[in-house]
Amino acid sequence: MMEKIDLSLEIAGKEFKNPIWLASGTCGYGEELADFFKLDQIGAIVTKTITKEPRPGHPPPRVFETGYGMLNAIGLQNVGVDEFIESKLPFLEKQNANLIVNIAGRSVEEYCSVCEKLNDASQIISAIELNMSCPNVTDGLEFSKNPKLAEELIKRTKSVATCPIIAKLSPNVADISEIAVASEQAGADAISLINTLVGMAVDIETFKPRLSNVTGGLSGPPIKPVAIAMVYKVYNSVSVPVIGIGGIMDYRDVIEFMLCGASAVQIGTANFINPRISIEIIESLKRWMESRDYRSLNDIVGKVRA
Amino acid sequence: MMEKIDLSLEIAGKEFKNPIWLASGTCGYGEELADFFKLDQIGAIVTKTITKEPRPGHPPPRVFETGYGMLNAIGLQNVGVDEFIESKLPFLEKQNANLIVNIAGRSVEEYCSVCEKLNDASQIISAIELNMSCPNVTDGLEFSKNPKLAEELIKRTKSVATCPIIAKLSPNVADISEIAVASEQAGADAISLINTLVGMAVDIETFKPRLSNVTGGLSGPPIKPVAIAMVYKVYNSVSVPVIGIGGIMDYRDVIEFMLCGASAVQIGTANFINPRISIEIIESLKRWMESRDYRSLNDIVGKVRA
Amino acid sequence: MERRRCPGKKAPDSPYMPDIYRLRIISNSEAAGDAYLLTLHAPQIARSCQPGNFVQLKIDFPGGGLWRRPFSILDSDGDNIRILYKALGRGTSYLTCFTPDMELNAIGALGNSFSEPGRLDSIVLAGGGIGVPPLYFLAKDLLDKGYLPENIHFFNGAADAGALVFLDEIADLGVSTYAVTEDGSMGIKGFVTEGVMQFLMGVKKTPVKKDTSLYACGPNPMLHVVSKLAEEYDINCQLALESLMPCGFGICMGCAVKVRDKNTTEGYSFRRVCHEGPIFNARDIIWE
Amino acid sequence: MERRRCPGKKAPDSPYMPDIYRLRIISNSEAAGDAYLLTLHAPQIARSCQPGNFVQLKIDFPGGGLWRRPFSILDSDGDNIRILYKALGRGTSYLTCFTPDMELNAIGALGNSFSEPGRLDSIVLAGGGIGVPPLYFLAKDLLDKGYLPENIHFFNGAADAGALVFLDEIADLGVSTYAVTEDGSMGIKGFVTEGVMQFLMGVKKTPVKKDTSLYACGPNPMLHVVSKLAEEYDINCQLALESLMPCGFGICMGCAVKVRDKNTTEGYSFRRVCHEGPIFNARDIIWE
Ligand SMILES: Cc1cc2nc3c(=O)[nH]c(=O)nc-3n(C[C@H](O)[C@H](O)[C@H](O)COP(=O)(O)OP(=O)(O)OC[C@H]3O[C@@H](n4cnc5c(N)ncnc54)[C@H](O)[C@@H]3O)c2cc1C
Ligand SMILES: Cc1cc2nc3c(=O)[nH]c(=O)nc-3n(C[C@H](O)[C@H](O)[C@H](O)COP(=O)(O)OP(=O)(O)OC[C@H]3O[C@@H](n4cnc5c(N)ncnc54)[C@H](O)[C@@H]3O)c2cc1C
Ligand SMILES: Cc1cc2nc3c(=O)[nH]c(=O)nc-3n(C[C@H](O)[C@H](O)[C@H](O)COP(=O)(O)O)c2cc1C
Ligand SMILES: Cc1cc2nc3c(=O)[nH]c(=O)nc-3n(C[C@H](O)[C@H](O)[C@H](O)COP(=O)(O)O)c2cc1C
Ligand code: FES
Ligand code: FES
Repeated sequence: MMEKIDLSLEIAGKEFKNPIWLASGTCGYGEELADFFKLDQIGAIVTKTITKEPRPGHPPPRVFETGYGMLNAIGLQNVGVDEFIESKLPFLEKQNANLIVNIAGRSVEEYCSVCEKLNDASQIISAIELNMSCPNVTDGLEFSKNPKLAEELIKRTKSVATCPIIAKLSPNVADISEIAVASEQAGADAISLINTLVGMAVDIETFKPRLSNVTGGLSGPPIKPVAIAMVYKVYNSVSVPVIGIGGIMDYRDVIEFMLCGASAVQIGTANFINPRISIEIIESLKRWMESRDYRSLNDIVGKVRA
Repeated sequence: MMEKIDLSLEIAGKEFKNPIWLASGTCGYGEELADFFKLDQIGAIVTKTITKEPRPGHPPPRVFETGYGMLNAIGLQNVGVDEFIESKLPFLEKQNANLIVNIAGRSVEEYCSVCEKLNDASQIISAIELNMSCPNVTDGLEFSKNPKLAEELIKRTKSVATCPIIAKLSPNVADISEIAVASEQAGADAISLINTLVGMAVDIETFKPRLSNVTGGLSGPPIKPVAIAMVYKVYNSVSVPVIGIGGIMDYRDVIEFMLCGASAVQIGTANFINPRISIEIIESLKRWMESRDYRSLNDIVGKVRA
Repeated sequence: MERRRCPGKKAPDSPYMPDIYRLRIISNSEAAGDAYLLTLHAPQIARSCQPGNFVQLKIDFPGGGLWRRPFSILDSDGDNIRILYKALGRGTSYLTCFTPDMELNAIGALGNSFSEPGRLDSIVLAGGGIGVPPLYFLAKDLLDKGYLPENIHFFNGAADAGALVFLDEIADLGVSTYAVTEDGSMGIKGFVTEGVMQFLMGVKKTPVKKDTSLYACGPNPMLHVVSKLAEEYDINCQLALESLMPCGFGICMGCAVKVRDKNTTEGYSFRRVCHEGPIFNARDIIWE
Repeated sequence: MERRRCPGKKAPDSPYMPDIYRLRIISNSEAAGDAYLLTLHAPQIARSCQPGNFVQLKIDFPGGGLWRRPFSILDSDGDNIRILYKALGRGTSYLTCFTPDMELNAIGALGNSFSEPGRLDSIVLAGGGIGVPPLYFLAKDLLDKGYLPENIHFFNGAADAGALVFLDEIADLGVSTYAVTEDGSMGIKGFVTEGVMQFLMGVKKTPVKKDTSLYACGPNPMLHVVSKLAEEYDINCQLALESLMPCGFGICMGCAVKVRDKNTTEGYSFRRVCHEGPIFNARDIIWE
């Protein structure tokens, strides 16, 4: 019975075996999670943001638990695109992981130069996701707030990159569909959302912010309702696939996102608590679809009865 | 010892005996909470938004619990300003409650006409709070997203109203300090923030949104880090008093808001779970200040060591 | 619709006001039909509560949950109140783990109460699923007040015999007790409304005319059908409604139900199930 | 800094990988000094874990809490591991309520281990507060490997005598055990670093030169002082660091610590306490 269920989807000609992906910055480059499951079982792994040069990231403290959510200000710590290609890609290739590389830069040029370097490896990269929205560093965020800049960034990277481009948007805006529409018009092959909400916490003993960077990004269950509202809004504004991110902890959350228009989802913070969560979600999603006699994601995506 | 602690503050010449207020829409018109404590004990009660005409509000379901937070789309159900003055004000006056009246309208004119009507009762109203930010009805929200509109609204209401004006801002914007600065320049006597974040949830059994209004406002602990970050940002952009709102559940949360610049705070969703929470917070805040040998709020407000 | 304060809700002759209490658990154990019976030491509430009243319990279950959970009062003796609940979701499931001598934070008693039927009415009580508690309390209260057990007809409905809640205890009151099961495994086959309809048809046929008062509690679709029956047979009918309740004492406007209201331009207004209710006249409710 | 995989962390000769387990609680009870001793049935972890390794426990305490909580492994026998913990916050306080036969969801074993000291070194172990567990495991492991008890000097520090953790059990190992209390209520007066310093001064004065290896675990200010001592006396020193740990197995970069790194333009880089650590060479750490 389960065999009949088709979880696959296609984005700009690339096939994904299922809609359960791992969110950037919450799965490293796959090495550690490979201890817990076979990376080729999930729809895609979106790598931690890669930049042109390596970055050390922010000093500690970088994280703080806020109730049932968390703040982070990692500061895009990463090995840089050259080292990534040299030492991280081969592992991912060997694991047969469906790979999406998330990138950021301080300027359109930096984004483009990372794209160019990744072109050499494009046969094993399913898509590039543009982090237009990291709240913890100055780069990126502007692109997600200003439709004109977003458009320019996407046009330029599209002209350089040989694989599909996914625009990852920030929730810290007045009207996310405005940016989504601009991104689509500029040629984005898909829109993913949301990145973290800007947040802050203070230690009332020491009067010091809980993060060295003062503010950070809020993730986890608290942001789920915000993410769902934004996915719903964007789904009703664009026609490219929408990828839902934010606070997903189980398969029910995934269905909620899909009903509101997400063709696929990314699991973020939940990986920290249960490194096998994505695999468990794939199984539960299948069982749920089976119990409802659904055969493919088309039976669910966008089917909210609003 | 406790007697030496001064919790009072002043906004535009009006005295508030302490910085613990009740947020609009979470305390009705005070009648029900008066069963649980004496209303004159708290710093101020901010009434449920009042509009020119009575409004029935949205059909049910109007609320949904999301983890440790909640969504609401009440739809500004209220008795209208005339009935408010006739049947609600006398009770509040009798209780000796320090009163802030929260108002909204579909146009600047509507806001102004509510202000005018309230002028007759201005001797018992400490301030008018402009709800520029309710995410559940079309009115209001635009004023909080567009600095020009915000400026016009505040200028016009200031010119009509005889009591201080507090501008209550929406968090659903790209840069809240921009609106705060515009509000201050237009003459707002204080800025309060945040109202709820736009959110949504869907019932995966029925495929229907959890709220009849489809989207609603997210409140409670999940939004606290977002509120703190915004209070901190606004505090560093304006010089009028800032009033912090969002997810406060205990006195520690209050101190966190104050360290980031809040001169006073409003308790919202927490009233639903513990109708006596505001009184308990006043007591705990005093005890904490005493333990640290602080005498007044000046020792705390804005003192984060960032 | 008149805005009278119903009995139980701060009636002018009663100084009682809802308050926050830490209530000691006397017992908490399984009852028939998947339900649990919780006895709480709550003297203040016990002495003033009325049928239809409820309490808001704070259940700090793992993983969170912001709101309190509302539960009807099943009955009270001098010092204790009892609650009959089903473990449906996260909070109610966790509630089953509480043991005697632990404490529960509660607000109560909340809500209004039922209006009394005529002295000689046929009194029909219809409880679907976990709708039994307020009606059980009502039945006990009416008996205390001297209403005759033979005039009280308690219809208790569930999916099957195993899910029937508190049936024996109801029968022990001496009232006429009718089991109604969807699968026919016990008593009348069908929804609880089926039983009520049969009864009303029977009453209609009896030569001696008697007024009938109908009281119902259960899921909304059931209450909707009950309302239609009451209209059809033109009898008084009061419903104990349920709703999601962020506060339970009237400050959030979240629990609203749409009722006819001639005083508004719209012809309707929203009332708080927790505060103007949970008991409403069936004819006031606008079903959508 | 070399990036070698430390023992215990998937050494090439061991097929062991961290995994997610549901571990049955064997016992969970108070130990001396405000601490609790938790024994878990965990055969896979018990058979492969090394001193310094830790587990990430999921404690679903009421009111939430998103992350797992990290705890060092105190020791292991064939099938069980033990954990010694203090009830400091919400999670650890709730952990005290778990009773035998309940299960805990755990990920482990995680982290690297200590490098071994020279065969004839003076081995100084300095544990402040709840810093005892990894050092206790190390001491046991060294004894198992034939190191002489008289060469092992265990300094155990706390605010006062009552807060000293696991002192008798350490002494029972046969190693030289030194209590250090801030208020002088037992043993040496001062911070645990005071005791270490006195010892190192003593060693310096002894005619027969012996290498010293220093191992420390405790709050950051303590470890900072220990690092300075190690530098001053030019001895090997390894630290078991603590950090906030959202994941514990290397995917979030949240637990970073700043270490010297000549291979980067900045001269430093951030390492994961959970993955490259928690054991670091003192001289690699950049204190700020
Ligand atoms: C006035 C009133 C009296 C009630 N009396 C009883 C009673 O005597 N016995 C009894 O077993 N139940 C009673 N209920 C229903 C009971 O409150 C819910 O079953 C309970 O709140 C579910 O909580 P949960 O955490 O187990 O469910 P959740 O895990 O939160 O959700 C499970 C289901 O319960 C519903 N639910 C959640 N919160 C509430 C809420 N605050 N009010 C109503 N439904 C909710 C959800 O929509 C969902 O469908 C009453 C409800 C009301 C409004
Ligand atoms: C590698 C490692 C090994 C440890 N071994 C032990 C041990 O053997 N015995 C022991 O008692 N404790 C140990 N700890 C500390 C223990 O993890 C914390 O005491 C625990 O996480 C606090 O949880 P809580 O919910 O009680 O605290 P909370 O209520 O969340 O907070 C209380 C305090 O604990 C701190 N804290 C919260 N979460 C963490 C976390 N994930 N890591 C570190 N600190 C945290 C907070 O900053 C706060 O100051 C270890 C920590 C690490 C990193
Ligand atoms: C610790 C941490 C690091 C993150 N790093 C990145 C990053 O490098 N690039 C990026 O695009 N998003 C990053 N994110 C955002 C996530 O990809 C995701 O958008 C966000 O966390 C919301 O999903 P969640 O609630 O499921 O975690 C990070 C999130 C966390 C918690
Ligand atoms: C049920 C509900 C109704 C609300 N109604 C109003 C309102 O009428 N006017 C208004 O300005 N804010 C309203 N708010 C927003 C609150 O005043 C407050 O800004 C928000 O809830 C955040 O604070 P909290 O997290 O403490 O609840 C409402 C909030 C809730 C939960
Ligand atoms: S539950 Fe809040 S008003 Fe009824
Ligand atoms: S705790 Fe996540 S990388 Fe160390």
